[in-house]
Amino acid sequence: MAESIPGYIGQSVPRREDRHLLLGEGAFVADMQLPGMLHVAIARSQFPHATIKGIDLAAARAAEGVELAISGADIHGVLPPISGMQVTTPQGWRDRVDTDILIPDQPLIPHDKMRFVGEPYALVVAESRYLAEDAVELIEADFDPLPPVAGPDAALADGAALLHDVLGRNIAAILHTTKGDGAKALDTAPHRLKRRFNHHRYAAMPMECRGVVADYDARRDILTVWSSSQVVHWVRREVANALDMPEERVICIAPDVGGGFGVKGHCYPEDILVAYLAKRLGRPVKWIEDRHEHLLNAAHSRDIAFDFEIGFDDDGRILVVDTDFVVDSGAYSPVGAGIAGNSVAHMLGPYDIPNYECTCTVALTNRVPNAPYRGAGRPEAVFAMERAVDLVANALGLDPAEVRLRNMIPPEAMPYEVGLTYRDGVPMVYDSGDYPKALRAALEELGGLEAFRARQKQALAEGRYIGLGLGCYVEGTGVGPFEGASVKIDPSGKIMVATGACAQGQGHETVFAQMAADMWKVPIDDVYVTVGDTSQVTQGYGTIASRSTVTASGAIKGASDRIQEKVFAIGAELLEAAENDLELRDGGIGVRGVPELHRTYREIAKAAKPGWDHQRPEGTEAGLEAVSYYEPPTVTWAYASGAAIVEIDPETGRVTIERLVEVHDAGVLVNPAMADGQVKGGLVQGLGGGLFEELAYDDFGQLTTGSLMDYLLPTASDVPPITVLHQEVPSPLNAFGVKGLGEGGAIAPPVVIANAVCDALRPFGAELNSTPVRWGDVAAFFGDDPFEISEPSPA
Amino acid sequence: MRYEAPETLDAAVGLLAGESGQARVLAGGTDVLVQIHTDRADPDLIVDIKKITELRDIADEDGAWRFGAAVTGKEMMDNAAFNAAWPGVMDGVRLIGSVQVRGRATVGGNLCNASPAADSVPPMIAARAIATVIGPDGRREVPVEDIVTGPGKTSLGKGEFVVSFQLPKRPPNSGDAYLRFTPRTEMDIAVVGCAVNLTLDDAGTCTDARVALGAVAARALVVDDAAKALIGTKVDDAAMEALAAAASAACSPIDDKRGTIEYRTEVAGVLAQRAAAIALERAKS
Amino acid sequence: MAKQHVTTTVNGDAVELLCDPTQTLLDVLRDELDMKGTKEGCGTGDCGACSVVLDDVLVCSCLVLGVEANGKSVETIEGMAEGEDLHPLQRKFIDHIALQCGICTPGLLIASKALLEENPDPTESEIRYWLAGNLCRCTGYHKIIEAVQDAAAEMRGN
Amino acid sequence: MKPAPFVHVAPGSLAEVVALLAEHAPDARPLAGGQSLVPVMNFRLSRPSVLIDLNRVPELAYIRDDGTHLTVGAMTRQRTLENSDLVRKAAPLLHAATLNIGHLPIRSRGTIGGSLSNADPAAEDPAVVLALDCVMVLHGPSGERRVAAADFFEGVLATATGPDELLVAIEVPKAPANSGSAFVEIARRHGDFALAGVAAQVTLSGDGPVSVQLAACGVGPGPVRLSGAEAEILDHGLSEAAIRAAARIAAAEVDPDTDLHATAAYRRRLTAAMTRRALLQAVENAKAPS
Amino acid sequence: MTDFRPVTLTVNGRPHTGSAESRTLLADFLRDGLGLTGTHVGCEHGVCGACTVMVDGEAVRSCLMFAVQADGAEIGTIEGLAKGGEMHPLQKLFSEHHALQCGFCTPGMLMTAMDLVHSNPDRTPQEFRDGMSAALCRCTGYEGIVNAVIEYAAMVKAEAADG
Repeated sequence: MAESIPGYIGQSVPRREDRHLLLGEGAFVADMQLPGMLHVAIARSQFPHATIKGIDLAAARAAEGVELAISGADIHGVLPPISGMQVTTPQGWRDRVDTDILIPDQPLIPHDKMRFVGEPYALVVAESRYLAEDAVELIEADFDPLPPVAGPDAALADGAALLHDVLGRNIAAILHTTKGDGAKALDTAPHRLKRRFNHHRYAAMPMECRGVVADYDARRDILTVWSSSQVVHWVRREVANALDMPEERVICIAPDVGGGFGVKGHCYPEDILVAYLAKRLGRPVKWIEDRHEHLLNAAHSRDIAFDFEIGFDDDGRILVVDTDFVVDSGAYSPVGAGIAGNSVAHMLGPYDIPNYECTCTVALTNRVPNAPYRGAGRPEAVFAMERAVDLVANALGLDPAEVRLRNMIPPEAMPYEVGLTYRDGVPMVYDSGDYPKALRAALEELGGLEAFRARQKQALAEGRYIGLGLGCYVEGTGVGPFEGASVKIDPSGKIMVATGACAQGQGHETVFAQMAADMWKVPIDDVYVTVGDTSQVTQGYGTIASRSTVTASGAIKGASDRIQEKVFAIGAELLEAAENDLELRDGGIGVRGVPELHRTYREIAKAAKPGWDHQRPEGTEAGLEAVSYYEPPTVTWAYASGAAIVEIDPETGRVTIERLVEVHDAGVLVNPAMADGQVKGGLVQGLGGGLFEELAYDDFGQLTTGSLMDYLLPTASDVPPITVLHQEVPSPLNAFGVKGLGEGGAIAPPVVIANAVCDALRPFGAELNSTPVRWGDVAAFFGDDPFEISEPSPA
Repeated sequence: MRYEAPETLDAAVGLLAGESGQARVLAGGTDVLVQIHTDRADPDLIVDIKKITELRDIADEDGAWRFGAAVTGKEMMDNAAFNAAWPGVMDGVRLIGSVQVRGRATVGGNLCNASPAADSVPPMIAARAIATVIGPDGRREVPVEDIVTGPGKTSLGKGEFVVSFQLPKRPPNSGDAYLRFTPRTEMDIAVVGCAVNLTLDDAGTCTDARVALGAVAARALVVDDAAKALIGTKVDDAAMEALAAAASAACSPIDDKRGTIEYRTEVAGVLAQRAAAIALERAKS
Repeated sequence: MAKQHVTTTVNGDAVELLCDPTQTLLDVLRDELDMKGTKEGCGTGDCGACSVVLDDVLVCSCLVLGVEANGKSVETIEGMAEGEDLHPLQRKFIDHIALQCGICTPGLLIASKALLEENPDPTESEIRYWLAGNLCRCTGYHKIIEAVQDAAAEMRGN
Repeated sequence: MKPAPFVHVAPGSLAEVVALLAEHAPDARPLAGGQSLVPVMNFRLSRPSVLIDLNRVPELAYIRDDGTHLTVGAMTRQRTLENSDLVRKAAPLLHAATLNIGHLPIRSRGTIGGSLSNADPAAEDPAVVLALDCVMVLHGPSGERRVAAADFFEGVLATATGPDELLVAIEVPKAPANSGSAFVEIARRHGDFALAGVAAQVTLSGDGPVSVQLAACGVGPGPVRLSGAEAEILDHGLSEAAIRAAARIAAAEVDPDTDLHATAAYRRRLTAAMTRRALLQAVENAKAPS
Repeated sequence: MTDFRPVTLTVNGRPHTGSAESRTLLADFLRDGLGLTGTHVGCEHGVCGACTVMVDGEAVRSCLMFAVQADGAEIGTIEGLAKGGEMHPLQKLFSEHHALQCGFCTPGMLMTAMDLVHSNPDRTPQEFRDGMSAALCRCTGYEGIVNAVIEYAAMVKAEAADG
């Protein structure tokens, strides 16, 4: 029977999540119907910056079906704001990085002023969402508009209006870090090149908007909150804190969640407000964020401008990077300086660069708060760095691929000490990988560099413009602080696993079942996995930052190991054998080499039970269950090389991507097919950010992309043929050799496209140093007349 | 199921006559609704007669009392004059169900439910109560003992129901009483019930008597021999012995968990004596 | 089948609802009005757990049709306390530990309240007879009787 | 995003529709396919008090061959036009344009009358009826009124239809012999409204043009008839040079705005590019053996 | 101002009656009124396609239709695709091709694909890709979705050929 149980890690086993989703039996927050449920609609500011003079709720309260209407004044002093310092930074990081962090608190509903268009100023609870929205229209709010702080430049200008008077500045954080001697290196560098790179504002935009349902059971004093969240324990903590309840009496559950990608990765005011309303009204309360609200209120991301100088020698060896960049954090900074910290840490990428000088300012503006989205500071830094590398190549007349290969850290240099500190406070060490191999593989997949250059020349002769773009990056994954897991062996012998990780489509239930099945040597169907339910595991962190496969597997192993000690002790007792003659096999434990000497977990569980008829050896405690919290030593480093070939239509400037390739290393792949799906999904989001998606504000601080008619998500037709190649260099940092891969795909495409377009426009010496790549800008390089291509300007 | 609550007798009669399916009259509902809940009845039409005034009055028509069939037990208990006039009838009414049940239950319903053990029936029989019945063919008057014909069965025709009861004007020195025997003091069904109604002359001799037994036969019985045993006596021990013998002799009870035939027969005699004693006291006072 | 429009008053609040003729007042309270304080114990009027006061008369709500409540007023356990202030009977039930599992408690409280309104100074046996329509399986009644007597005394003001 | 309250009425005949319009105008809106109206109602940007549903008026949904032209009922769904051989043969430009409208599920509901009445400057149908000199048949209290497409569009989301009137049919002249047509557009994504689109129909005699009909969408307050470009072709024929010249003229005669998706200058450039492609394709279709 | 009125329609072959306001969107009626929450709501302005259902045999956006308009109509939703617990071939292909991750867009994708394929299984791969651009997916990058639909179309054609 041993061969009847395969090893599951590395197998593309089918997703156990699929069936109910395909049958329309998914259980998303919006699908919940509880008896007596009330519905919330929220009144949101139309001013980017304004003082509240008065809010009259009388008419709303009198409206049909209205149970309650409240404004910020009604909860001021009742419900605390979300603390700006809810995300702590480790001492080790603050020791090594100069930080000046002052994150403002975020009121659940402000009582004094509005800080962005879309911020709540009142809410209505009614018998239906329709009636609630009717009543919201009856709220009479009187605002005193203040000058909008419409962007970082305005925010940092002298005498700028202050968003948060308590801070005395429009800055949430300033970070400064150095490696080597940047100033000296610049002075002595044979070549210097200076540019401003801008990565525009866009967002995760999951197909399911956010939503919260809460139900307070007064009899049991248990408040259950169902939230479309990636971090149920975080939400539980904030709700318990705000309502002054023990965390154990707040249960937060993320049922099926329709995508997250970071935007659902922190606690929002609505999570707490809906919980509060359910407790206050004694009836279930539901708030479902509609798409307009999502665009106006859910966190935006990216939006970083880099002043970037790079010094290099005649061979294209990069000697120094000196950058000063500003993050537009919007009105608040829900996840602190996390994005900025990532940009700082990932700037140097896969390259061996001796000197680095970096200062980052997180500016507060009258825009939607900026929070991590798939990549979280990496796509921005990678855009700047990878554009700069291409410019270095141009300056020296070298091929961009060649310059990359010359600067990349060779595999023999692994593990490589970067000389910087990660945000977990640990000095950065790239743990494993072969960066040049990944780049070469990408070029090979596209037919080889030389072959392409020949093709490109040929095409140009025919008046066709094709280009090849590259983008290489490294990504710290599996970050701490920890993840929790609970493992139990059920009397039936089944393995019950629960973790603090929350799934939004990654297939956690399948992946963790694969890993637990291998840990226990059982058929995968004997493993039951629960994710996203705080009642199942006391402490958890959640699914953000490409961390769950790494951290949750560590916790599941920790708990399993502890139980297995007992299993061996009891097995030895039952089989009358020495523990070190035993092995886990065939859904139980047996004596090595003696097939008939075997006990199933069901039998072990029976022997382990409390009570007088147990069969435990002396001193072995009853029960087969354990909770473990895995605290990773530090991050493990995934990386990739992305490459694309594009063709440009000179008449329209339209960019057509012929092929997109990504060679990715996430260490050991637990489920290759699902890993492939994660990377491809990320790549298409990266394409969206590079070409279509944009959250645009006008000069008055108004969002001009408030619908999916203007915020353009990529569709099936916009996706080119994509190839993902996996390099599986195991991480030495964890038992399974795994690295994270949730975010990776989204990091490279914007710069890959920009570089490819610039490569195609080489005859014009074109530079595109901002995202998104706009067809109009591309077309402009060909001159004003669509039919007469003007002489290439001397580059 | 359709629910109607007519405010006139004609309307009620019309509704009942007009219903092709099964129709039930709803008075207090303490039996009908239980039958519906327990699927022993599944009427197509329910006619609630409580909104008809004539069924809700209690009136003293110079000594002869008349009360509506839908008057609740509680309403009768609240009527002091009637309690003084017919204490024995009220003995029976007070034993119907619980406070909650008496808040709804009616003597009319108690009678027409046709349970052999209904507590208000023997004293009404002993009191020579006459029921006014109405139906498609108009009104008719029926002695109470002729309404019930057997367990769950009555002599009422289709569309007929009881409107009210009349109790005859009583001569002086009359008294009545009802006793039942149950394992529990309250909320129980009589194993045996006995009502005695008698009248004395100034000398204390019994000039008239009427005895009724419940729960010892398919329906409440009038026991003439028992009455004869009292008439002409001073209701002394000998009369009491004869009374008991006659009462027991009249029994043809069933055997069930509440009591055997022998036991019920025995108890009937004992209860008859005790009820007669109370009635005697009341007649003298 | 056609639902009937019912207008009634529950604990002083006007209530309008559509009611199926087969629904008992108990069903209406629990299922339509979501007032689950009134309990169902037998459905045949034997246990009193569903006791409510209908136009000042103590009844079993399982023996009253919802449609019969039309135009009447209903008092239930939910109307007994004044906000946070418990009714003396409720306080005394707590003081005397007159409840254990609590499912019979709403009916007993409603029945006791009806008793004290009719008879402010009942004897023990009057209380016992009055409450005979309310079954309790946990307490053995003793503490309930004490609680009612104690509450009666307090309500009489001594 | 739930619509404000309104009353939905679904009359069964045109007469009832007109009566209801007269009764409720201007607070009433006719509901055709709803693919443009319902979104703005969900945003509460439009809040009619009465919605007169045209979807149960059979007499408004038909395609009829009237010899010289097709008469298309206003409630004819875009999906019906897409699947109609009659339309493909007799009005190929309308057919080609329809395929560019939204996506299949949108065309399942969307109607030609709704699209024309909505008069979105970027919509395809207005450019088609303008290019083909269609006649718009309006119905009101005072009976029927026939308006030339050129007079029908009055700017962004505005038409000559009175508040108590309804567009009931469109008369689409049949494509002459030796004619060819093409609808080309460029949008940021498949199915989006065009950044610029051009509808073209060219009728040849031999290799020379006897008639050229050009209109653009997405580059003005409404559909724009490219008369200058038409004249250029009629004067100078269909040489590549003449076509490019016509395309440049087209770019000059449109009146685009700058928005998030494209600058005015870029839209002019696209107009030129689309004009050239439309002409080339139309000529090719004209020459193709039909 | 509530003007509730009865709406009678057939969903997945079963007759249903519910009451809806004039303004009740068909999507909300199916989800809240009939408890058929398999149809998802992603944008409420007709762009994302998550709410796509069949109305009288054609895919439409149920967020752009009022329930009262569907009175008397035949509606098809995701709940009607599988027969007796047995997944529809298209559903199986979606699973095999990893055409879903979070699954939120999946019901709309399936209904869009059903109409696209059955209205014309002879479309070219590019036409199927363009056709599927009627619905948005944020997880998968579409590759699996498009491949599943193309394979399903081939299957439908083959069956047609077999008669």
